Amino acid sequence: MSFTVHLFAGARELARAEMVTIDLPAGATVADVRTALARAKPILTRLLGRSAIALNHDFADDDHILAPGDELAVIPPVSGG
Amino acid sequence: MSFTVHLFAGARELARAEMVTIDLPAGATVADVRTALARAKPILTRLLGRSAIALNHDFADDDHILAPGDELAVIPPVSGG
Amino acid sequence: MVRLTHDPIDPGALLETVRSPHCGAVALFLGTVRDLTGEQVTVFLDYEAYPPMAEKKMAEIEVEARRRWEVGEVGLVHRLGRLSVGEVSVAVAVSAPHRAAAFDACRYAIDALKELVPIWKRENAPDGSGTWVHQSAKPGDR
Amino acid sequence: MVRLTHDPIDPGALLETVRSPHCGAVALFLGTVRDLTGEQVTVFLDYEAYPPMAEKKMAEIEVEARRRWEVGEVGLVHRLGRLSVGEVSVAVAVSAPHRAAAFDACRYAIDALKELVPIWKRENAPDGSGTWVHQSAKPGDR
Repeated sequence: MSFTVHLFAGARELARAEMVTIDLPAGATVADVRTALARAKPILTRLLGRSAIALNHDFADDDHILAPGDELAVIPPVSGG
Repeated sequence: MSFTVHLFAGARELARAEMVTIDLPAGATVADVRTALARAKPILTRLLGRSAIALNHDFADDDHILAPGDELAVIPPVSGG
Repeated sequence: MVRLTHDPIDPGALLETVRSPHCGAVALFLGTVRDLTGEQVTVFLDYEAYPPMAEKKMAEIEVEARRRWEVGEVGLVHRLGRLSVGEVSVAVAVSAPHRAAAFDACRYAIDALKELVPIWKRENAPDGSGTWVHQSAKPGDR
Repeated sequence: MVRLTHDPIDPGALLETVRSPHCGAVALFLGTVRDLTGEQVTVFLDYEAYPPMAEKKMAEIEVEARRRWEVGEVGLVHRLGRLSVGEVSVAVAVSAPHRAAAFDACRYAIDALKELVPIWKRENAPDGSGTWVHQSAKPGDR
């Protein structure tokens, strides 16, 4: 399955990209998204450790299993307000 | 000594007056103001029991001794805001 | 800044007077005239003050808020006279470098105002009757 | 009502949208751009959001505030894009029949927004350098 992962703020600047496409096998989890992202964009590795992964606009646990069409995003520590 | 006591809100309406003049001997206290007011305007007696007396724009204790020229007022329970 | 006024209160203007580039937070409280107090319908309120003492107590509340919290500017405005349902009777605005101080000082100021400042309201019902509200304990008694 | 906007926030207009004759209290919080963060001078900020998720999380905060307190209207607005020192970045307004609920719900909403809503700021210094602020713990982690 192919997924698009949206990047924002510091993650977007580090990766010099607003999104990254990753390929994952059926049954892959949010933890696999982290691994695939770090492989695709090694510069994100450190920030990923402090970031949440959003799945369909909600914070997702690492053991959550992906479904086709899921919208993924890296959510670094927020600083709105 | 002669003192003018300002009345507001319910006290003013009950007494049908914005101020009452009372005469007190030298050495009189705030407690004596209460007694003199109740004598001058008996209709205020009940509300006075729930009211503070202000002396020169501060809440005054009953044992405070008056000085000539002091500004007095009856302060019923407040309801601003 | 403390003020009594017979004119309508403009909350936006009050916010402008307390804002500052050194303060990242502003808290504002507005008290407005409710249409119902329990079961009782209110059509308008009359507010009366003992003005010199009210202004003195409001100034003391500002001093105490500044003593207890790190705040920038404090604005306390109370309206007097006849107010219709929905109008603003009181506004408290506080700016501060951080939001906890802005909230705490704002809440302290409105709580203290309602407890200590000699201002009274008369609730006027649709049948023309009116009652001065003197329900609480003696002012200054706690 | 929750909203993201690139236009300046008008706090007076937001207050009007939450006021109601049934609510005697309105609490408002404004976050504004400070000139200093610690020792660091800021000349402007850039705010970026993940808009659909930010709006969803803001709507959830409104729902939670309504569940926990008796409130009338809730307004949550966050500005995006480039902001100068002194401009309003976020505004939260809550009306309620009683002031404790207005204050508590307003404070909850800004605290939750700063913790959970995917919005980020970049602090831009006078020398032209800029840094995205990612200091706190993982969002959603508490």
